[in-house]
Amino acid sequence: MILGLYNYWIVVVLMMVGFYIVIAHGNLVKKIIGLTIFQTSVFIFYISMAKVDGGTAPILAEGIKQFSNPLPHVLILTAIVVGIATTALGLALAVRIKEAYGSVEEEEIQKKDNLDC
Amino acid sequence: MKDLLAVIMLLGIYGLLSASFFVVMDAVDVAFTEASVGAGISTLLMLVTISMTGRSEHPVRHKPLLALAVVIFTGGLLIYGTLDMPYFGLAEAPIHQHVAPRYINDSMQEIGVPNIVTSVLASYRAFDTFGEVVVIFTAGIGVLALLSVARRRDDATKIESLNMSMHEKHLILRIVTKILIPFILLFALYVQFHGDYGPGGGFQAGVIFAAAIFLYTMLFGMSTARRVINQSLTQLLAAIGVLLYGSVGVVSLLNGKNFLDYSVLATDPVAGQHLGILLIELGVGITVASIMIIIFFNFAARIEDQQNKEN
Amino acid sequence: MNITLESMLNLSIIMPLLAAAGIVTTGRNANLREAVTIVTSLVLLFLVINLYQGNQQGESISVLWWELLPGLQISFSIEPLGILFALIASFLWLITTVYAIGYMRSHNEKNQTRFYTCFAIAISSVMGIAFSDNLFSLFIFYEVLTLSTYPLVTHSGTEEAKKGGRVYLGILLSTSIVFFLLAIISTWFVAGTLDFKPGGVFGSDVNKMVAGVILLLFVFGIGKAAIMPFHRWLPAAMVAPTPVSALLHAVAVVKAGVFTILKVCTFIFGIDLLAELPSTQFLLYLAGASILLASLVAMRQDNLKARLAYSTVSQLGYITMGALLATSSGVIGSSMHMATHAFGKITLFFCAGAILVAAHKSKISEMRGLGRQMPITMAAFFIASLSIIGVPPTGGTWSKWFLLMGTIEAEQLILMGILIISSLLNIAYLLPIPYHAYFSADKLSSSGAGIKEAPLPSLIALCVTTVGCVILFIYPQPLYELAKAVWQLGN
Amino acid sequence: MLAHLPILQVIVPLMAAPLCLLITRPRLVWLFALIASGLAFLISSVLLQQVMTSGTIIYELGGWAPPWGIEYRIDQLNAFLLLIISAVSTVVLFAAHTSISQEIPTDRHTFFYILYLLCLAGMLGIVATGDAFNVFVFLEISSLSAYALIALGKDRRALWASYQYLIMGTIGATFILIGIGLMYQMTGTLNMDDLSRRLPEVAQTKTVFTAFAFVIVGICLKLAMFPLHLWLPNAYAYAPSIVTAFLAATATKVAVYLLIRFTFSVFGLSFSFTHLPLQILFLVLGLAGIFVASTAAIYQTNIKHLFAYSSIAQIGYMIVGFSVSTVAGLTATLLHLFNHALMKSALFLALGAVMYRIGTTQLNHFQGLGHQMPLTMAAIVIGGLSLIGVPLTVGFVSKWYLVLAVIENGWWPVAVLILLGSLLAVVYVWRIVEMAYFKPALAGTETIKEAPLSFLIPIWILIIANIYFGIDTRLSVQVAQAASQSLFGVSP
Repeated sequence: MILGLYNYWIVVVLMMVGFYIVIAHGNLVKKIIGLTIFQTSVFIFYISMAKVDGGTAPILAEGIKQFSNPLPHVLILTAIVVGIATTALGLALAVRIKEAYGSVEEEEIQKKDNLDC
Repeated sequence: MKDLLAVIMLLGIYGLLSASFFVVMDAVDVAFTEASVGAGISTLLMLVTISMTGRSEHPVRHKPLLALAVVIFTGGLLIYGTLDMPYFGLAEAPIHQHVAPRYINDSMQEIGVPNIVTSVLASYRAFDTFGEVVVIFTAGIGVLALLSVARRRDDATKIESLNMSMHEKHLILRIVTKILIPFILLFALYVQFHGDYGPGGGFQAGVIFAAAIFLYTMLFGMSTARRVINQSLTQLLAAIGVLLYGSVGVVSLLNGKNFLDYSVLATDPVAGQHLGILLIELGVGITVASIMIIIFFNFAARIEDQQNKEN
Repeated sequence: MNITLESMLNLSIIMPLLAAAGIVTTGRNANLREAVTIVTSLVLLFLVINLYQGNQQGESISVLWWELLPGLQISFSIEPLGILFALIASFLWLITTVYAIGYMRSHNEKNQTRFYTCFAIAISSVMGIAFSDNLFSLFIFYEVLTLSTYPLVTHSGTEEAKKGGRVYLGILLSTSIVFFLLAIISTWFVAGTLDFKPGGVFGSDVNKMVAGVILLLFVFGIGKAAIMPFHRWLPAAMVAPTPVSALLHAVAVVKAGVFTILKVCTFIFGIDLLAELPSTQFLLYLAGASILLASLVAMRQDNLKARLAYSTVSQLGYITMGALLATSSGVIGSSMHMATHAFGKITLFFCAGAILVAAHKSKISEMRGLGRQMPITMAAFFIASLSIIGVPPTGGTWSKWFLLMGTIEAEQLILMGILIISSLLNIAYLLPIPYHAYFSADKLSSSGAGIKEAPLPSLIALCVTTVGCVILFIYPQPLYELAKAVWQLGN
Repeated sequence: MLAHLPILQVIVPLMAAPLCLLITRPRLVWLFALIASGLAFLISSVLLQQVMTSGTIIYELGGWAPPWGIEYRIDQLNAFLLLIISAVSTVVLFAAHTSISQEIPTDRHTFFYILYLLCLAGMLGIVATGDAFNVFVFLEISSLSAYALIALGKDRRALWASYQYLIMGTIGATFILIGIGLMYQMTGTLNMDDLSRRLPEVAQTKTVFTAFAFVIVGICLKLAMFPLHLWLPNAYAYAPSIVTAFLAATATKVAVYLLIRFTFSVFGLSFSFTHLPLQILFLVLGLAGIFVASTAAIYQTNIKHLFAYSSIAQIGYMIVGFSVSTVAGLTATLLHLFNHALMKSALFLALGAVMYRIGTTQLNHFQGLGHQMPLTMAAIVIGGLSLIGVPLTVGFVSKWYLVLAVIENGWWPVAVLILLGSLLAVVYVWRIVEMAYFKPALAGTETIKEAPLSFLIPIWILIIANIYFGIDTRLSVQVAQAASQSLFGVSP
């Protein structure tokens, strides 16, 4: 039981670390870092699902019968790309916000906005 | 940890670690990608970003108890959810029973590509991959829309001088790089076209290719790099990559088959599949490379722009 | 000219809309604009009279416009109550237009085009209400009426007018959306239809409790009937120009309210069911309370229009009560009261307007001795008051009489008492005005020297309606016939 | 080609986007985008036609049979959605060229249209696909482009709003990804149809429960369902007017679609509503959303904010209808989905016209606009009446169905609450009316003219649609009913 699932539990912990950084931290770049960690942990989670004991990488070759499940790999390849795309856009936004507000700290930005209106 | 630089470095290491973990988990392609993206691109982008937004984070004032509660709850739910999951590595788990077997058993006959991941990625679920390319394209356009700066001719000289100083500094690096870059590019091409036999494929290739350009840019400065890489040309290439992918699908449409059904591309369906995969992987490669370059260039151009504003 | 009654029915609703369009286009030229209005009102009256005759000859006239949702049609048909309402409205529209021309001009109001346009739209929706064949179409026109009269209420555009408009729209829209609509939907849900059927749509097996609740929803939902808790909009609406108060808030809008209640009582619930419902009693007393309280409040108003408004509230109470009494005389009485009160009250408002225009007075206390300058107006005022109070030689007598009979038939002696007391109150708050105008010792201050009668059109208008009051007394037969027909349909 | 319509529906705008880069003149790009979107609209209407006559259409991408390949599965529900999205996008796009000429620097125009098309294609993709993971991919396409579009707003707050949206959206998407992963783990498939067949066997497991929870929460984040709505008001308020009009009418609708699709089709009615307290939860949240958001709307000084909050409230209505979980309730939800798309696109487009003329949508700048921009303000008034739910507008139709559905379940208090909710709408709409018609125009604004035709035409197309579909309800009601019946497995 414990051995059967420990792997997933570690992943969950990782995810939550990332998730925590996203929602708890005020620095915009740090939020995005958290997001990356969060997503990467999800990737690990998927990949763990794909593993088969005694299986090998899903590349057909002579004399290998047992392969790991290729489908999650494919999904995660896509997901990674989506991840980097999001990161890039988020960082671009952070840069622009820095230029517009002179800060990338949530509180200061909120303060400045409240002054506006 | 308030120093973002350190955080980002750790993040890079985390990426690298997870990549190696993927290798252990037999997910070589994913590992390859994660290594190039998680440890490479995203770290690089973040470094560029903090060079503009500042590398130190303010201490969090408000007590993040709510956040903690949310996180603990979510985590608890997930743990709870895992309880009924089939054990790790269990061959009898439904995911190994239902859909995947066909990929493993029949992909050779149906597509004729040893790397199952590639055949699934590029044929069975080719539309997802098309979507993936579009996502990257979207991100590229988004960054352009956000960051692109109208370049002013007059300050070209200023940058020149800036680069000069740079050149003096990193003499060794420059030479080493000059030697390295061709090999990197070559490797990129290898990854590109070898994707269906071993790990790799359009995406990884594109990233590696872009990486070479980054290296060059970082050492020889933007303006030098601009002489090599024409902005509008890269944008064009990005579009062309997507279009190449799409048009492969359209061709199969015109031949009366469904979208992205490669079997019509050649007389022998399997050969058609093979050809189709090559083409779309090429499309992926082109788009990814050019988008990565676009993103990086626009970030870098922003820095340059700010420096000019300062002096 | 031989056009079918059906097409007449259509026309009677469409005509005013066309007129509205015409008014907008001819807005530049005042005379042309008002000519359009007058002509339309004449045609409309002609159409309605034709329909009336058609109905008398026992022809069943009905048209279907459109089916909005399955089972929810916009359709119209002729029945006595509707025709009665339509007659009153169309006739008085004509008169009011004549009056308005005099009033608006001598008062030189702005945006008169908007005024006449909205007026026409309002009339068209009144026609729609009068002829609706089912609750759904009635509801639609009910809302249109509310929205189209809003600009009239806020006509002057002053801060005060805006406040008035807020109250007006607020109460009418919210009651109609929350209660009325809910009542309709529940009716649809319980009875499966919204058509007005003689004798009601609810089967005899309907749950009395539910039906009772639905009745409550209706009576509160129909805010235009100005039953006590939801009457505030009526005084608020008095910021409008007098012709508006006269036609819409003494006749069209408020009558649309009580008309709807009558219609619902007779054609949705049916007299028999109504008598059995638990909530009827409560509502009867509510109506009674609203009659008394409104009269009392009216006594304390110094602003003439406000006083008249509250008097309207109490008079509407009569009609609602009559409808809920669920006895022959009750229904007949309230149907007739719709007409008689209409004539009486519109006359009073005309007079109020005339005084405002000619003597620039709106406070009752300032009207002492005004009778010498404005004898005709004051005479009219006097007669109309009699009609409201319900003493010969005015039409009010009959309706009051039938209402009283109704209370007796229903063995509601308390309500009878209320009626009598309120009549006394009417005397107390109406008659002093003409009395002081004629016989008050202290002359009007010198300022009043130059005061003459109101402009001729207005004067004509108010005389006509006064005569109307008297005629209704001398020759109430047709009115009675219609009222009786309503009762017969009711069960 | 007719057989390939399902895929053409998505790839026409999708391929059009990169092609825009090859065109140089912004005006041409606009025309090109307009044509592409128009084509999508045509396709969707034909598709709806086909589906209504001959039932569900299945399209196997790459010729691989599901569950191994990805399939497009068009039934009444998504055909309806496809029509709504592409129609709104086309009409809104019509005004784009004029509108962004003031709100976005010229060198960004091409990018704007590309992102717009990508966003459109993404949404169409989400709706059309029958594959759970494919949903995620296209969700990201539409979201990323939406973030960028919002960030193009003039006000610097647009950036901040976009960033917040990005964080929220990405969390939502990741939750959905986790949910899909768990589902996949228990069933081994990603195809929705296949899932719906294989989930019941494992329905009792904790894992599937968790999967459900994550998917739903993820969607609700995208849906801006109260209390997860915080990102929406600023995003709508500071985005370029065109973007607001487009997103307000479509983005949340797509999320509602996903919610319906996952609860009814994938997990199945019995699982979603009998095992879990979903019904009461959604009912309460929906009602709370209606009241909190409407009340907030009343206190806004920026009309874009005002209508943004009203959008959240309207979502509340849809959620209530959804929580009824009967054919009638779902019909009401779908009707409101359609009707609200009409109202909000019209209203925000009208605001765009105001923005174009006076450069702001602050309430106090609306003084006297009733006389300076009569047609635009008339449009806003009619749209407002439709929001309130006055008869002869679409708003009335959906409200009628919703209340009826609620009463059928015997939830009388809820019916009252729904109607009370529309009173709040009266209040916030009337604040605008009074400001526009009863306040004298501000000094120095005498020069303000009526909006240009390129605005008026699309605005009035939408307003007339508001009235037309409020009177001739056959199409909308018929389709909505057919869709909800098919979801409940009831034969029409």
